[in-house]
Parts: sequence; structure tokens; C-alpha cells
Amino acid sequence: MSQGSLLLKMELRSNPETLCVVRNALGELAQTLGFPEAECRAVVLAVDEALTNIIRHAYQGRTEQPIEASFRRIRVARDGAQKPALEIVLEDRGATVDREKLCGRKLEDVRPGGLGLHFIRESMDKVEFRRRWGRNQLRMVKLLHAAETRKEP
Amino acid sequence: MSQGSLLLKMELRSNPETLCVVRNALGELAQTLGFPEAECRAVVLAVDEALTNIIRHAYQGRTEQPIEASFRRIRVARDGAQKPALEIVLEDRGATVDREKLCGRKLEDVRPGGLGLHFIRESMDKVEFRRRWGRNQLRMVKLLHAAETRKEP
Amino acid sequence: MLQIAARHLEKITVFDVSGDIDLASSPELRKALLRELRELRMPRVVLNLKDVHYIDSSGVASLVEGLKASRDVGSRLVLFGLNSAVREVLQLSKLVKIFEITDSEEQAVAP
Amino acid sequence: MLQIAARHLEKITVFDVSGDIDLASSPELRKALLRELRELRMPRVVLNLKDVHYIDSSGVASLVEGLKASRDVGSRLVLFGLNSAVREVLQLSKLVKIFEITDSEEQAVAP
Ligand SMILES: Nc1ncnc2c1ncn2[C@@H]1O[C@H](COP(=O)(O)OP(=O)(O)O)[C@@H](O)[C@H]1O
Ligand SMILES: Nc1ncnc2c1ncn2[C@@H]1O[C@H](COP(=O)(O)OP(=O)(O)O)[C@@H](O)[C@H]1O
Repeated sequence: MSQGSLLLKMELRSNPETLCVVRNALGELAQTLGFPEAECRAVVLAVDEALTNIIRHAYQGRTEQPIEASFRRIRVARDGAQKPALEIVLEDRGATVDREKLCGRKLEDVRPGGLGLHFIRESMDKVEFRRRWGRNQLRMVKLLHAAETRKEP
Repeated sequence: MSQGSLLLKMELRSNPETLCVVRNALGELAQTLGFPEAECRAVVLAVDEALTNIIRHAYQGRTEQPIEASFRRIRVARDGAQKPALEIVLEDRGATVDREKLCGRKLEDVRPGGLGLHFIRESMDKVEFRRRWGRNQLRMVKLLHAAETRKEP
Repeated sequence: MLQIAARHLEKITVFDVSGDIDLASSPELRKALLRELRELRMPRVVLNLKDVHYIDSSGVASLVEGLKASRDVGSRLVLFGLNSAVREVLQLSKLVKIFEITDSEEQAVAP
Repeated sequence: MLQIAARHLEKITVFDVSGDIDLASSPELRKALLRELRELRMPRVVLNLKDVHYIDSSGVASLVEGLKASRDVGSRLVLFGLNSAVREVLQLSKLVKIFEITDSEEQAVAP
């Protein structure tokens, strides 16, 4: 999982005020990597939603709990080729995720809440949860489509 | 040195492209802590200059070398009272800093270069270098004057 | 940091919102909306989102709560000034259609 | 990310610069300045800094190099559109006085 070259690792606390700090750093990082603007916004949204879920669900709103976010440039096999991608791994030491609840809900039902996982899945190319060494690990991957096409015509 | 409550820790690489990522995160963090706009800019400038020096001097321009930045909310004794402050510690594993060179130069001399340390000292309330366990440590402190006055009238 | 400034027209409250609407700030928006709709029973509440450059699902949830409150009390909640970031997120939530969204403030406060 | 767009008036080059000028981007600014001044011997080079929201000591160093080049070849380097962030840093460097700084583009390109 920790292959590829590390771009940035952040050790955070489970405070809602942390979110804007991460969004700003990540927005800039994604732009630097060559993601087009709309994809930068998508990556930022996914990470914000995932951190929001960690704060609200894994830590049940408790602040000052540790969260680790690491960002790596990796290559993934797609369509018979190796494509560059951004890998983001979020780790917390909160309650074990109830996999049943992770399926999300029907959007037709107009009510507040229940949109976060949907946003994450729509924004990223790959989303995986796992429990490991007493930690929840969320791994998300976003392919660098556009940049690839631009650089290797 | 690592007292106080951790706000954020970043593990970086010595690539110039990293600077804008750190600036964005820190600008937001400083604002969240209640620093007025001009002081947010000063803190961001100091950290950018210090990282620039690490990349250029400690690592002699080599990229992909590790740098750690940690940000803590601390209290420092000032004028007989305990004042809140932001403590920033930057660590690298580069060449030992030559303390002779750290004194900076006269600004009257119009030439490019030699401004970084001056900017750092002007922007922060306290600046300390030390070598420890094979690492260079730069510790900078900025007092949260304004926020203090606002919150405890 | 979210800022919400209220302007009061006759039977309409316009909230000029600026900043990011996320987990940290959405409770503030929610409170402002519910107060105006449930407590003050304002017939129309208009949200100027021109200076909102980010909204996430917790922000959308606050808007949905405002919408529900407006329906409960028979008021209207109108949004205008959505930039691409906000529009994209509402589109992603499939909720663009249920909100009353106008292009300008003029239309939002029109009789 | 720094962007430098050149406009050519008669005997004047105006660079519209936007983005942050730091260790990553200042070499680009330096190159553009030295090419225009040393190689092309442009009598006046004007930097529009309106959309520069950040500059650090490496950016200031590039400006100083440009200034030196302009003095060497007898050209003028003129800056305008400095916002508070850029102005503060130049002030901190004690170099505001050595640069030719105008309030508007009109003044910067005036005969
Ligand atoms: N990091 C997490 N840890 C534990 N449970 C989670 C986590 N993320 C999501 N969940 C569960 O999945 C459900 C759906 O999440 P989501 O779609 O983000 O909507 P919401 O958070 O508004 O309920 C949550 O209500 C929660 O039960
Ligand atoms: N992190 C560092 N590691 C090693 N040497 C340093 C470091 N920071 C500064 N120096 C030394 O101090 C000198 C002055 O630094 P500075 O004022 O930033 O100007 P400049 O970097 O443009 O020379 C540098 O030239 C270098 O010799």
C-alpha cells in the first residue's frame, strides 16, 4: 500500500477546523500534479467528506483524536497500461467501521445526511476500506487522466 | 520542545513544488487560530523562507529529501503572563548548518540573495536553530497577541 | 471561516453568505436558516451564495433542513449566485431540482 | 503556478504576471526578465504584478537581478499593481526605494 513516491503526509487532529487546512493543502497539491480544476475540486471534496466521516462516525465527534493522511504518486494498471495516479490513505484509531452501513442510501429520499459516501465514490476512481492493526484505513485513488494525455501524446 | 497541543504535522519532500502546498495549509491554520491577516502572511513567509533554505542549503538542491514540519499551540511567558502562541518546528537531515553564515548580511548592499533569514527574523517573535540527533531543527514562535486581547478583555 | 450577513427587505430576509460551508461551519448556517423560518416565520428566505466557494455534504444537509423547514411553515427558500463548485456538489447530490434556484438576486426577491 | 504573458508595445514589453513567485517559480521570472533586457535589449520592461499574491526572497532576488540587468544595458524596469502582500515583502527587504514603482499601467508605460 505504501509503494510509490510520497508527496505529503499529514498528522491531524479530529477537529472540524482542520478540514479547511487539509482542503487548501490538497487543492494545491492536486493542481501541482496536473489535475484539471474540476478534478482538483473532486479530490478535495472526497477527502473532506472522508475526514468528516472519521470525525463524526469513527470518533463520534470527539476532537483531538489522531488522523493520518498520506498522499502518494503511484502507477496503476489500467487498459493494459501503467497510468499515473494520486493515492490517498486516511487512517484513524476510532471505532471499527460497520460495513453494513457503508453501502449508503437511495438519493431519491430527500433528507439531510447520507450523501458523504456517495460523493466520495463519485469523486474517486477507487475507494477501499480496511481494518488493520487496530486502525481504519481508507484508501482512495484518482487517475491522472488528463495530465497523462497532455504529456504523452 | 514538543509540549503544547499538536495542531498539524507534515512530512514533506525537499521539492520546491511543496512550498505552495505548505503555504496554503499554514495560511488557513493561522487564520483559524485567530491571527490577523498581516500576521498570517508573516508566518507563511517565514516558513516558506525557512523551507527554501533547507532545500537550497541543507540539502543543496537535492529533491525528495525528508523535511518535517510541526505546528503546535503553546503558551509562552511574556510580560509576567502566559500568552498563547503558535510554535513551528522544521526538521531536516541535511548538512550541519554553518552558524557563522546564519548571521545574515547588510541590506544596504543591493544584490540578489541573503534576504531569507532577515525575513524570518522580522516575521517571527522567536527563532532558534539547533542540531540534534543528526538533524537540523529550526524552532519559530509567533505570539497570538491580537486574538488574546480580543478574547480576554 | 463562514460569514452570514442578513439584510431585511419587506417579508424577505436575504443572507449574504461567504466562505466555506463544511462540518465546522454548517451548524451556523443551519441555525440562521431555522431561526428565520421556524421562529420568525419569514415568508421568504433568500441565500446569496456568490461568495461561497466550497460546500460539502454537511452544507447540503443544512440546506435540505432549511428547505424542509420552509415547507413545514409554508415559506420559500430561494438560492442564487451558485458558482461552479457549489453547483457541481448540488448536482452530485441530485438535489438541484428540489431547490428553488434563480440566476440573480432580482429574480430571487421578485414578487 | 506562475504565469507570465508578454504584451509588446513600441519599445516596451509588459509582462502580466500571475500566481506566486517563490523558489519553484522565480527562475522562470528571472529568465523572462534577463532575456528581454540582456538579449533583446528592450528599452523598457514593465511588470504588472496585480495578480501576484505572494512573493518571497527568491522572487525579490529575481527582481533585483532584473534591475541590475536593466542598469547594465541602460534600460528601465518598472513595476506596477503591487498588492499589500507584495508591497510588504519589498518593504521588509528595504528595496522598495530602489525599484521604479508606479500606481497604474498608464504611468508605467508613459513616455
Ligand atoms: N469513517 C467511518 N467510520 C464509521 N462509520 C462510517 C464512516 N463513514 C461512514 N460511516 C457510516 O456510513 C454511513 C453513511 O455515511 P455518509 O454517506 O457519509 O452519510 P452521513 O455521514 O451523513 O450519515 C454513516 O451514517 C455511518 O454509519
Ligand atoms: N537551513 C540552512 N541550512 C544551512 N545553511 C543555511 C540554512 N539557512 C541559511 N543558511 C546559510 O545562511 C545564509 C543566509 O541565508 P538567507 O538569509 O536565507 O539568504 P540566501 O539563502 O539567499 O543566501 C545562506 O547563504 C546559507 O549559507
